Amino acid sequence: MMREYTKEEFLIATMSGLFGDGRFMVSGVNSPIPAAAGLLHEHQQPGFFVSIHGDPNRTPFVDGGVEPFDMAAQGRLDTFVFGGVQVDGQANINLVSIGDPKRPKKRFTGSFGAAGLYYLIPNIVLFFPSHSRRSLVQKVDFRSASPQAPEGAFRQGGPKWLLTDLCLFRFDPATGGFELASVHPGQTVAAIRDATGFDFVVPKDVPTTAEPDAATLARIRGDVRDGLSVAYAQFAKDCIKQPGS
Amino acid sequence: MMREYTKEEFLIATMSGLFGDGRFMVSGVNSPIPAAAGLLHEHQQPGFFVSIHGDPNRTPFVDGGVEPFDMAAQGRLDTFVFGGVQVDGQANINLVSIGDPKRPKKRFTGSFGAAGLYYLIPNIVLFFPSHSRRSLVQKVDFRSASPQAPEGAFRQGGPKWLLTDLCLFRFDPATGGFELASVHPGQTVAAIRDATGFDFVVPKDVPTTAEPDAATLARIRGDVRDGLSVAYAQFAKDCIKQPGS
Amino acid sequence: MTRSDTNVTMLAEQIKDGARLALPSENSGVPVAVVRALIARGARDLRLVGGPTGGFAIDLLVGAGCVASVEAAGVSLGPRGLAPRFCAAVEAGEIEMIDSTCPATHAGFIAGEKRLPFMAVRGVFGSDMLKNRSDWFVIDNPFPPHDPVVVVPAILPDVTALHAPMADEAGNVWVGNRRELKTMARAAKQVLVTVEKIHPGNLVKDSAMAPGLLTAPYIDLIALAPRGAAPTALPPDYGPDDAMLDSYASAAKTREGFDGWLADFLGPDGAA
Amino acid sequence: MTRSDTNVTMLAEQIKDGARLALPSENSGVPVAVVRALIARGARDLRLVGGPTGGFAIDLLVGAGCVASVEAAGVSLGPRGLAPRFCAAVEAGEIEMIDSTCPATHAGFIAGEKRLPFMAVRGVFGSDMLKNRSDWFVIDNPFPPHDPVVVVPAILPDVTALHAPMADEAGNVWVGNRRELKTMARAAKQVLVTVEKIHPGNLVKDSAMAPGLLTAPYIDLIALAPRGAAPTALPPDYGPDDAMLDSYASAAKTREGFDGWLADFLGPDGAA
Repeated sequence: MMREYTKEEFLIATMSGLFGDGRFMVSGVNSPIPAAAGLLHEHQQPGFFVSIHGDPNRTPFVDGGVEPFDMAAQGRLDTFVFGGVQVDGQANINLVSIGDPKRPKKRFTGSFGAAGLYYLIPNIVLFFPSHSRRSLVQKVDFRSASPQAPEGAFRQGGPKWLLTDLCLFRFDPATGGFELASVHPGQTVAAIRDATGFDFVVPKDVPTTAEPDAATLARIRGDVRDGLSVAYAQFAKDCIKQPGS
Repeated sequence: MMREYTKEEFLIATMSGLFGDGRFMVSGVNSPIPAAAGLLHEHQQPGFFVSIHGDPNRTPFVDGGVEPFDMAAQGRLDTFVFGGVQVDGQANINLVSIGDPKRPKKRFTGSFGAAGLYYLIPNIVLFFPSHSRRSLVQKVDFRSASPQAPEGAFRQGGPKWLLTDLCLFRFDPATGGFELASVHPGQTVAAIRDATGFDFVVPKDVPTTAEPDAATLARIRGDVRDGLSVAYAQFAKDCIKQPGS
Repeated sequence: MTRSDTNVTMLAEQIKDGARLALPSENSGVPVAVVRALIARGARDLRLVGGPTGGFAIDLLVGAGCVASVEAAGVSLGPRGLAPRFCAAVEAGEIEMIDSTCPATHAGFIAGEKRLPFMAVRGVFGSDMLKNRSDWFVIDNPFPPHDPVVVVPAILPDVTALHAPMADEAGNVWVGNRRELKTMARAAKQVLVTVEKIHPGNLVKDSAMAPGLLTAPYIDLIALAPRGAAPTALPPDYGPDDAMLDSYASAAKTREGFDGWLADFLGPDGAA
Repeated sequence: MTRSDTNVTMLAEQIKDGARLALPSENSGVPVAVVRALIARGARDLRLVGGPTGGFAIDLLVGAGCVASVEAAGVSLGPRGLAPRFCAAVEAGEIEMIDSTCPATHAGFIAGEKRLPFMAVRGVFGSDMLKNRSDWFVIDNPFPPHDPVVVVPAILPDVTALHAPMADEAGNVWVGNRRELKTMARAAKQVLVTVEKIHPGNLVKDSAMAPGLLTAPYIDLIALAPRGAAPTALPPDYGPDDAMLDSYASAAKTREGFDGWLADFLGPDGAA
C-alpha cells in the first residue's frame, strides 16, 4: 500500500500537520489543498474550524469583507495559507508581477490581504506547490507581504512554514531566514538546493516528511472529500481518490 | 387674536424660522420644541425632514448609534438644536456640571455628541428657554462643546443662533461672540442685558421677533401637534392648543 | 431557582470585581438581569463604560455601590430626567467620572474592534473633555492640509455584557440594527449575552437575519433571561416599563427611596 | 428598449469620463448592467477602485478601453484564474495600476465614510505597496508604546455604483451582509444603484431587514435591472453564470477573442 496516494493527498496530510492548536482558519479563493487540509485538521484538533471560500455552510461572516481582517486583528484567526508567484529566503512573497512592476513582463492578481495579515495571524503557512528556482527566488520582484518591519512594530503573527512539493521549510523569525525542516519522500537535500533560488539552513539531520497513514488517507477520502466537494467538486474528484481505494 | 398663542407655540414658530434650507435635522432626547419646530419646517421648506428620537416612523437609522455621527461628518445632517445648563458669550455650552467638575455642586447628564457635532453641522441652534444670568453666563463651568479650535482645524459647521425665551442672538464666527438679532414681543434690550451674564453686540436697530401668523398657528395645532404626539404626547397636549382654537 | 436564573447568576459571576465593563446605551439591549445579579452578589469597583451613554442600569449599579468609575458621554433617565444616584455619587466624590462625547467613544470602540491603537475623531476641540483627559490629544493630520485632529485610544473592555432579542441554537445572537453592540463586543476580552429566547437552527444561513447577528465566535456565554432588559425597552420586542421606571425615578431621588426600591427589585433572595 | 434599459443608461450617464468609480468585489453586487452601459457609451479614463478587489467587470472595462487606472488589492477571475485584459493592459503600460492590500482599502473607505482624513492599518510593513505609494506612510503611534504604524488616506470616490437584490418603495436598498457596500457608498460623492426588484413598503420598519439596508439618504439614483449583476453572482438571489464566465475567460485571453465576446455581450444596439 506504500505510496498509494496522490501528490495532493500527501500535501493535504502534510499541510494539516502544520496547523497546530489554533481554532479558526480561513481558506481563501482558489485554495482546494488548504481547504482540504483544514477539513482534515478539524478531525485532528478538536475545536478547530476552517472557513472555506465558496462553501456557504462554512462562511460564518455576516459583516462583509472587513470582518475577517478585524477577526485577524482580534487574534481570532489563527491559521492562513498564502501562495504566490514567488517567495524569497526572507519570506517575502510576491503575488503581483514578474519584472519591473511599473511595466511588468507578467502581471498577476495582486496582493489581496497578505500585507496586513502577515502581522496578525500566528500560524501562516506559505504554500508553493511547484518548487523551482522560478518560484523560490533570491529576491522577489515585488513584495506583496514582508515580515520585515521597523523595530518595535506591532506583530502578533507571521510566516511559520514554507511547504512545497519537494520539502518543508521552517521560518526562523530570529534570523529572518528558512531552515529545512524535512524533505518529502524520494527527495534529497542536494536536489532541493538545486531547485531553490535562496540560501537556507540545513540542520545535521534532515528527517523525511512523514507519509500519511492509512487512517489519514481514509479520512481524506471520506469526510474531507465530501466536505471539499461543496466548493471544489472538480478538484475533489480529480485529485482525491475514491473512498476505500 | 393677538398673543393668542402659548409660549411654546411661539418658540416652535421662531425656531423653525432658523432652520434654513438644509434637508435633514435630528432632534435628540427630550427635545419636544426642536422636534415640533422641525415638523413645522417640513411644511415651510420642501425636502426638509426631521428625525425625532422616540418616533419609530422618524428614525431612519439602521446602523445604530454611530450612523448619525457619520452622517454629520458626511454633511448629510444640516440642523441640530443643543440645549444645556449654561452657555457663555463665546458659544461654549455646558451639559456637565456646576462648580468644579471633579467635585461639582450639581452634576447633570454629560456632553453627549455636542463636542464633535459642533464642528460638523452647519446650522446649530442653541436653545436655552429659561433666559437668566444662571444659564447665560460669562464663562461656563465646563465646556461640553466649544467652537474654539486651533488654527486650521477642520470645521464644516458650528453654532449659528442662540434662542431663548426672551430673545434671539446670532453667533458671529468672525468675532466669536453673539449679536442680538431680535427681542421677543414685550421684551426690551435693557431687560435682556439685565438677564444675560455675558456681553453681546447690540445693533442700532433691534427688531422685534415676528409673531406666528394665523396660518402658522393652524399648522402647529394641526399636523405638527399630530406628528409630535407620537414621541411627545403629553407635551403636545399640554403646550400646544387644540386645532381651531 | 429556575435554570435561566442560575445561568444569569453564573454569567454575572464572570464579571469580576474591578472589571472594566461596557454596557449598551438605554433601550439598546441593556442587560438588566445581569445588573441585578451583580448587585445581588455585591459586585464592587466596576469601571463602567457607556456605549456611549447610559441610564437606568448605570444609575442602579452606582446607587448599589458597585461602581468605581463611569466613562460615558452622558448618563440620564431619558424622559425622566437626571440619573439621581449617579449625580449624587459624582457630587459626593464617591465615583470617578470620565466624561466623553459620543463620537469619541464610538471611535474608541471601533479602534478596539480593529485592535488599532487609536482613531481620529472630528471636532472635540476646545472642550473640557479634551483638556481633562490625558488619553485624548491633538496631533497633526499626517496628510495635507496637516490640520490638527483629535485622536483617542482604543477602548478594550474586560467584559461587554448585553441583552438581545434572541440567540440561535448555533450560539449566534441577533442584535438587529444596534450595530455598536457588535463593535463593543468585538472590542472586549469577554462577551456575555442574555437573550429573550433561543431560535431554532442557524441564523447565519438566513440572509435577512444574518446582517443583524453578532456571531458565535465573539461570544463567551449566553444565558436565557426573558424580559432581561426590562424595565428598559428592547426594540422590537418590548417597550419601556413606564410604571416601573417612573417609580424608580421618583424613589431614587433620595438614598432611602433608592434603598427601598432596590430591595423590592432584588426580592427576598436578593441579599448576596 | 425597455424602461429598465433606459434607466440603466441614464444612470450610467451620471458617471462622467474620468470619474473615480468604486465597484464592489466579485459576487458582492457588481453592477454589470451599468458597466455594459458605460462600455456602450464609450466611457473613457475611468479611475476604478476595487472594493477592495475586482474581477469580471474591471477586466471588461479595461478591455473595452474605458479605464485610466485601477486601484485594487487584487483583480482576477476567481476560479477562472487571471483577469486577462487587465493583466495585458498592465503589461502593455496602457493603464496605471495602483496596488493596494484589502485591509488598507477597507480602512480608506471607512475613513471616507467618516470623513476622517486618514486611518491606521495593522501590518503592511516591508511591502512594496508601502514603498511605492506616496499616499501611504508610517507614523509613530501617538499613544504608548509609540510603535510605528501605517496610515492610509480616506478614499472618497466620485461615484460608487452597485447592484443589489432589492430596493423598497421608499428608496432604501437592501445589501444584506455586504457591509462594505454601505461604507463605499457613504464614502462617495454620488451613489448609483441598480436592483433586481422593487419591494413594496418601507423596509426600515422591518426589524429583520433594516440592518442590511443602505437607506435612501445615501442614494442618488436607483434603476431596475433584473439580473443586473450577471454573469457574476448575486447572493442570495443567484449564483454565477458559469457558462458565460467560462466563455469570457477563454475568449478574453486574446484581444480578438475579447472583441468578439464583447460585441456579442453588447448586442446589436451596443455600438455607442
